[in-house]
Amino acid sequence: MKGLFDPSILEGVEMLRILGPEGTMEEELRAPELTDQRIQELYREMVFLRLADQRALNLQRQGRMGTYAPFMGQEAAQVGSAVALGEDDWIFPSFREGAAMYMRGAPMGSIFAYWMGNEAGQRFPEGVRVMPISIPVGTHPLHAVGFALAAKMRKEPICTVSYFGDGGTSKGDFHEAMNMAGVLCAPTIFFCQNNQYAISVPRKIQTASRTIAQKALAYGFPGIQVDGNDLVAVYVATRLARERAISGQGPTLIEAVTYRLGPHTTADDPTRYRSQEEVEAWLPLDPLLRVRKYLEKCCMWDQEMEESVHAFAEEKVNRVVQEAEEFPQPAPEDIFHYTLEKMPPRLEAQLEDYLAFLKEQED
Amino acid sequence: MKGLFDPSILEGVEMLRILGPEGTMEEELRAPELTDQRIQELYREMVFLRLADQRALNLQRQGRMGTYAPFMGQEAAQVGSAVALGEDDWIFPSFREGAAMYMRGAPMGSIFAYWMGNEAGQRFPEGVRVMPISIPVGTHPLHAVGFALAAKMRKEPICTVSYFGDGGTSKGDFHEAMNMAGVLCAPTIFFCQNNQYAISVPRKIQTASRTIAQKALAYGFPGIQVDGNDLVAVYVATRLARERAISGQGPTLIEAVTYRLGPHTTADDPTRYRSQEEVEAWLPLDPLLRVRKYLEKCCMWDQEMEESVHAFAEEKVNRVVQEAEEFPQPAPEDIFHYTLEKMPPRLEAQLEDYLAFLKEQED
Amino acid sequence: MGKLNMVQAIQSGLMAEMQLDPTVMVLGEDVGREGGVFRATEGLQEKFGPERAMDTPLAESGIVGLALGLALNGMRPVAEIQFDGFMPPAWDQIISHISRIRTRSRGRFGAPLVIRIPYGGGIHAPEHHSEATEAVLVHTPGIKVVYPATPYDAKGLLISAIRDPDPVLFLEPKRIYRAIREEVPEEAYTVPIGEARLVREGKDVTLIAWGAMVREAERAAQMAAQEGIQAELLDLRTLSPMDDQAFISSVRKTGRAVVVHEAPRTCGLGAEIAARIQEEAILQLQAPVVRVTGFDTVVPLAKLEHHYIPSPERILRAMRQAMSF
Amino acid sequence: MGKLNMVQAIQSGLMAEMQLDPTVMVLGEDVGREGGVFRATEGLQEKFGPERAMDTPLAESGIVGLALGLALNGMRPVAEIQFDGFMPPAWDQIISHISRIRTRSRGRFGAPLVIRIPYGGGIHAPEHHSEATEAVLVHTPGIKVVYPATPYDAKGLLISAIRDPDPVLFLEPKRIYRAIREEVPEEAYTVPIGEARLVREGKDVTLIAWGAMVREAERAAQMAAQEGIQAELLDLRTLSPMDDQAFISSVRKTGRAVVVHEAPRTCGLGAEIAARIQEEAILQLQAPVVRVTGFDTVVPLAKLEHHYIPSPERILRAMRQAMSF
Ligand SMILES: Cc1ncc(C[n+]2csc(CCOP(=O)(O)OP(=O)(O)O)c2C)c(N)n1
Ligand SMILES: Cc1ncc(C[n+]2csc(CCOP(=O)(O)OP(=O)(O)O)c2C)c(N)n1
Ligand SMILES: [Mg+2]
Ligand SMILES: [Mg+2]
Repeated sequence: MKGLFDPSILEGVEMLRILGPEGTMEEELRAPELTDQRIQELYREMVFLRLADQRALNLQRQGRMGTYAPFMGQEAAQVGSAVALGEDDWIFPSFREGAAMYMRGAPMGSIFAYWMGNEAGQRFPEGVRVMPISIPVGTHPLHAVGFALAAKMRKEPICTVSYFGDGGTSKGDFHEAMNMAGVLCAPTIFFCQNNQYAISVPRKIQTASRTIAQKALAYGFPGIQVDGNDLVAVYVATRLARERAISGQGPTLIEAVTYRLGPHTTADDPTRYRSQEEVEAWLPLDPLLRVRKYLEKCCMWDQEMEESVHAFAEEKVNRVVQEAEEFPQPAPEDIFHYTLEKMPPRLEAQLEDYLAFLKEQED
Repeated sequence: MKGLFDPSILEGVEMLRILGPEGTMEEELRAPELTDQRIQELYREMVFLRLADQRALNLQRQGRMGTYAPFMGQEAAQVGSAVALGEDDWIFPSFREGAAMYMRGAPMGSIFAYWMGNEAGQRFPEGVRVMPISIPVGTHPLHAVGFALAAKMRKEPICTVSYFGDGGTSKGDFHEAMNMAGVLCAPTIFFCQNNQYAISVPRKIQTASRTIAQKALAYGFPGIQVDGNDLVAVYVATRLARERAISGQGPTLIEAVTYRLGPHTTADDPTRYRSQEEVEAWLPLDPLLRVRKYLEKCCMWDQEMEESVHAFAEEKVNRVVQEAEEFPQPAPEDIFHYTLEKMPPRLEAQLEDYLAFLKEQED
Repeated sequence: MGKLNMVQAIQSGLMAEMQLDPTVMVLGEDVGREGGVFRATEGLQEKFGPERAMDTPLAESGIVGLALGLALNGMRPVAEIQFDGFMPPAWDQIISHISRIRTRSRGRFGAPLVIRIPYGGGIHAPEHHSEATEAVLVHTPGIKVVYPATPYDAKGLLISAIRDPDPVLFLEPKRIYRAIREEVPEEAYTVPIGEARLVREGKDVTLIAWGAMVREAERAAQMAAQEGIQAELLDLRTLSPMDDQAFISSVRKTGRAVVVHEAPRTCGLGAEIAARIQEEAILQLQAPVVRVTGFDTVVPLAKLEHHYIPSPERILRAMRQAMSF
Repeated sequence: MGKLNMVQAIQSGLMAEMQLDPTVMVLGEDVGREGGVFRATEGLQEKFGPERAMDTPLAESGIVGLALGLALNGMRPVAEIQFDGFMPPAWDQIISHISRIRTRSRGRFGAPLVIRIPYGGGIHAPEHHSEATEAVLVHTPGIKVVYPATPYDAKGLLISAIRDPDPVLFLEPKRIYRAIREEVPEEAYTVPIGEARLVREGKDVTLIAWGAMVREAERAAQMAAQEGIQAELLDLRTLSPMDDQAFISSVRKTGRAVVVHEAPRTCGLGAEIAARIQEEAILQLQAPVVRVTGFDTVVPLAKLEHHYIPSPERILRAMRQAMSF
C-alpha cells in the first residue's frame, strides 16, 4: 500500500560478522590496521579483563566488594569498540563497561575501588577521557550528544560514544538523545550492547522491533547490527561510525548482539529466568574463544602461551585488587566537599555539627 | 554493507493520497462506506468546525476567551480519523483537537467553556468517549496504550487513539508509549498531525527522519504516511489501523501530513518564523476546498448550498458561544473538591479558612 | 497466620487482593518472571499469568503512564518502580497526570492505582539506590503517600491503598524488608490510610518518624529512657494526608519534638512538621523542633553511607538538645 | 542605561554575556528564530547564529541533558524550559545528573550551566502554565536556585548565574515580566547569588517573599502601614543557598513573620523558612510564623486563579493574625 512503512521492509538485513565462532576470518571485510599482531595483543587484554571480572565476583562473595555488574561474554563488544576510537575521543559508560573503560585508560584499581563503595574511584586521572559511570539506565547518551556538539562547534575532530544495554533503548531519554543527535548531526556513536536481558527481562519484552539497529531509522541516520562477540566486526563497525562522525556525517547507532554469560549483578540469580540450555547454547559463541581459535590457526597461539598469559593476567589482577584496597578510606568531609564548588554556610554548619557529633561519640 | 540499516532503504515510500487537491478521487482506494452522501455530511461538519474555530479566535481577541489553539487547515485529519472509529472507541486528544473531539461527541460549548478558563468544560457527559485535553505535549499516548491494554485484557473489541503533533514525537514519553504498545500488542492508534510546526520550530528541526511514519519501524509495527488534508485517505488509513487493532494485530502509527494555517495559539505571531509565501503555497491544499471540488464534480454541491450551510453553521456557532458563556461561573469550592475523592482535613481547613477570608472581605 | 517479614507481607497483600479482585494487577521491571528484584511479587505470575503480573520494558515514565491508562479503564494497577532513585523519570506522569486527572475531568475520572517503591538507604547499594523523596510527593496535591514501618502495617496499608479511589504512592523501607518478622494474617485486612501509630508513650519529648527511621527512633528512645528521658514515639505511616493532630497533641503534652528522616534536611518533610507544630502548639513548645536528617548532599556510597543516615546516637543527641534547650 | 522591563533585562543579560564569552549559548524550544515565546532570547540568533542560539526539538529532558553534555565540554549553556509546568520531565536529568556530576566525579567535572524557567500564575494561562516548583529544587542538593523580582536583579543575577561554576536554576516570574520597568545598565554587571534584599524596613513583622510575590507583599505592607503595622519586607532573591540569616535576624527584631508563596502550602518553601525561624529565633518569636500560600490543590484556570494566588489582602490578613496572636 502507498504510504505504508511495514517492518517487513527490513527483514533482509543480516548481522555483520567477520570473525566467525570457528575462528574463520572474512578477510575482505577486515580492517587493515587490525593486524594479527594487534589481535594477539587484544586477546591478552581480553584474558586479563575476564579474569579481573571474575575476581570482582569473588571479592563480592568474600564481602570485599559491593554489588558488581559483570561483563563476562561482552569483552569483544567493549574491547573492539574501545580500541577503534581515536585518542581524543570520549566514552560515556554505564555500569557494565569495566572492559571499555579500562581499554580507554581508566585504571582498573579505580574501577574496583568504586564498586567497593568509594566515590573516589570515579575520579579518573586527568587525560583519561572516560566519564564517570552512569547508573540510571539510558539517561547518559544525552550527555555524549551534548559533549559531541560542543566539540563540533569548536571544529575539534573528535567523537563521543555512549554505552548502554538493550534495556536502555526503552527509555525516553534514549529517544531524546537519538533524536537530538540526528537533528544536530552530532559526532557521536550510540553503542548498544544487546546482551539479551535487562536483569530478568528478555529482549523480546523490551521491544517488538526485530533488531535494535533499525531504531536508528526513526531518527534519520544509520544503524548497524553487528555480531557483538566478534572483536573484528565490532571494531570495523565502530571505525565506520567514527569515520562518519569525524567527517561531519553525524551519528550512528551500533547494536552489538551479545550475551551476558554471568548474572545481572552479584545480587542476581539468573536461574530464576533463563535455562542452563540457553546459556550453554551461547558458550560456543564466546568472544574469547574465537579469537584464540583464529590465532591458533595463524600459528600465533598455543597452550603454553595461553597458560603464560593467564599467569601474567592473574598477577596483574592481584595488583589491581591491592591498588583498590589501598585506596584511602574516604573521610566524612568528602560527603560535603563536592556538592558545590564552594560549600554554602548551611552545609558547612551541617558538616561542623556532624564532626562535633563524631567527636562527642569518641569521648 | 551487511548489518547496515540505512535511511535510504525507506526512500521509495510515498504518502497515501486518495482525494487530490483538484477534487479527483482514486476510486479503487476509496472506502465503500464513505459514500458521496457521507462525504457531503462531513463537509457540512467541516464548514461548521472551521467557523467555530474562527469564532474562537475572535472571542479571544474580544477578551471573551483565553489562549486558544486553532485547528484551521487540520479539519480533514481530525474529522477523517474521528469518523473512521467505532462507536465504543476512545480518543485521547491534545490541545488542538477541537474538531476530533466534537466529532466524537464532545459538546463544542463545553470545549469553548474550557478555553474560557473553566475546568468544568472538560467534564464531558457520560457516554462521550473523549478524554480531557492533555496539555503536556507527547505525554498522553501512554494513557491511550494503557486504556487499550485494559480493553484487550477484557477482550473488548475497541481501540484507542491518541492525537499529537510533530513536536510530540520528540518527547521521551512518546517513545515509551510506542515501545510499550509494540511489546504489548495494544489495540491503539498513534495519530500524528504533522502540521509542519511546533510553535515556531519547523519539522526539520524536530527530527532528522524523512517521515514521521517510519518511526513505527523502531517499534516493530507499521506506520502509514497519509495526506492529512485528504479526508478520504485519512479515513482509509485510520480504518485500516483500527482493523489491525481490533483483530489483535496491534498498534499503528499514522502520520497525517498537514499544515497549521493559523497561528500556534492566539498568543503567537507566525510572521516571526514563516513567510507569507509558504502559507500561500499550502492554501490550494486546503482540506475543505478539495472536498467541495469533489462534491461539485459529483453535482452534489453548488454556491447556494455553500451559502446555506455557512448560514446554518453560523447559527450553530452562535448557539455554541451562548452555551459556553452560560456555563455557570465556577465557585472557589471547585478548586478543592476534586483534588481527592474525599477532602482530607487539612484541605478542608484551607477551604474553610479561605471562605472565611472571602466573607471578611465582603464585610 | 504466620510470621512474615515486610517483603513477604507485601507479597501476601498483593496475592490476597489479586485473588479477591480480578481488576488488580501488578506491572513493572522484573515483577513477573523474576518476582521482583526484592521478591515482593514472587509467585504472582505463576498464579495470575503474564498479563496480571506483567514484565514491562525498562521505562519508569511509561510504567506509571500505562498504569494510569489501565486505571482509567477499570483496572486497579499496582506499578513497581524498582528503586527510589528511578522515581524522577516517573514524576512528570505522576505530577502532570495521575494526580490531576480527577480535578482535570472535574470528577468524571479518577486514578485508582498504586505505585510501590522500595526507598531509602542502608543497604550499601550503588548510586541512585538509596534515596528518600517523600517531600516531593507530599508537596504534590492529588496523591496519597504511605510509608509503612512494620510487616503488619505494610500489608494492611497496601490493601487500603489498592482499594483507595485515588492514587497512592507506597514507599517501602527496603532496608528493613527482612529485618522484622511479625504475625501477619493470611487473609486480606486493612490498616486505614491517614492514621499515625503510637509506638511508645512518653511525657518528655515527641519523636516523629516513618518507614525505616521508626526502628532507629525506637532504639534512640530506649537509649534515652536509660538517661531518664521518656520519649513518645509516633510512626506517621501515612505522610499525605498526614495525621498531624497525632503529633500536635503529643507535642502539646511534651513541649518538645524531634523529627527524623533520611532525606536531605532542607525542604524535607521535617520542615513541614516543624512548621505545623509551631503553627499549632507554639505556646506549649519549650524548645525548637529538632530535625535529625540526611545532609544536604547526595547519599554517599557504602563506605560513607552510615554517616549520612540518622543513627540512634544522632537521634539521642537531638533529644538531649531538645531537653536541655 | 535605560528603563527596561524584566524580559528585556534578561535579554540584555544574555546578550551581554554572549558578547563577552564565546562559550555562552542559549538553547531550548523556540529560543532561536522566534526569540522565545516571551521574547527573552530575542535577537540572539540574528547576532550569534543558530548554534549559539539553538532551537531544539520539543524535549525538556533532552534539552537539559544536552546542556549538561555541553557544559562538560567547555560551554556555558543557558537552557530554557518554556513553562514551569514542563519542568517535571527535566527533573530526572537535573536531580540524577546535573546536580551530581561534581560529587560523582569527586570534583573532576562541574556543570556550569543555567536553566531558565518562566514560572508562576497570574497570566490566565492553560493548565501546566502557572506552577511554582521551588520546593523541589531547593530540596535538591548540588544546584543553586535563583528567583529575581526586579529587572535590575534579573539581569545581575542572571549574569552571576552564567558565571557560576555550578548549575543554577533561574526562575523568572512571568507574571511581572512586563509589569515593572526600571533603570538597567546596558553593560554586564552582577548581583551576588545568595543575598536577600531588604525591600522595606519595619519593626513589627517580617514579611518574606520572592519572585512575583514580592510585589504583592509590598502592596500588603503598604496597606498594613495604614493600620499602623510596620512590616519589614525581604526579597529572598536566591532560594538555594538561602540567605536565612537575613530573615532570622529580622525576626529576632520583629518577633513575628509571614512568609508568602504561590506553591501549595504543604512542603512548600514556607515550611523550611518557618522551621529555620523556630530553630534559630524561637525565644524571640511572639506568634507562629504564618504562611500565605497556594492551596494544596492544582492551580485553577483563569476563572478561579485569582483565588489561588496570594493577594495583598490575604497577606495583610496574615500580618494581622501574627500581630494579634
Ligand atoms: C532508569 C533505571 N531504571 C532501573 C534501573 C535498575 N536496573 C539496573 S540495570 C537494569 C537492567 C538494564 O538492562 P540493559 O539496559 O539491557 O543493560 P544490561 O544490564 O543488560 O547491561 C535495571 C532495570 C536503573 N539502573 N535505571
Ligand atoms: C511538554 C511540553 N513542552 C512544551 C509545551 C509548550 N508547547 C505547547 S504546544 C507546543 C508545540 C507543539 O507542537 P506539536 O506537537 O507539533 O503540536 P501542534 O502545536 O503543532 O499541534 C509547545 C512547545 C507543552 N505544552 N508541553
Ligand atoms: Mg541488557
Ligand atoms: Mg505541529
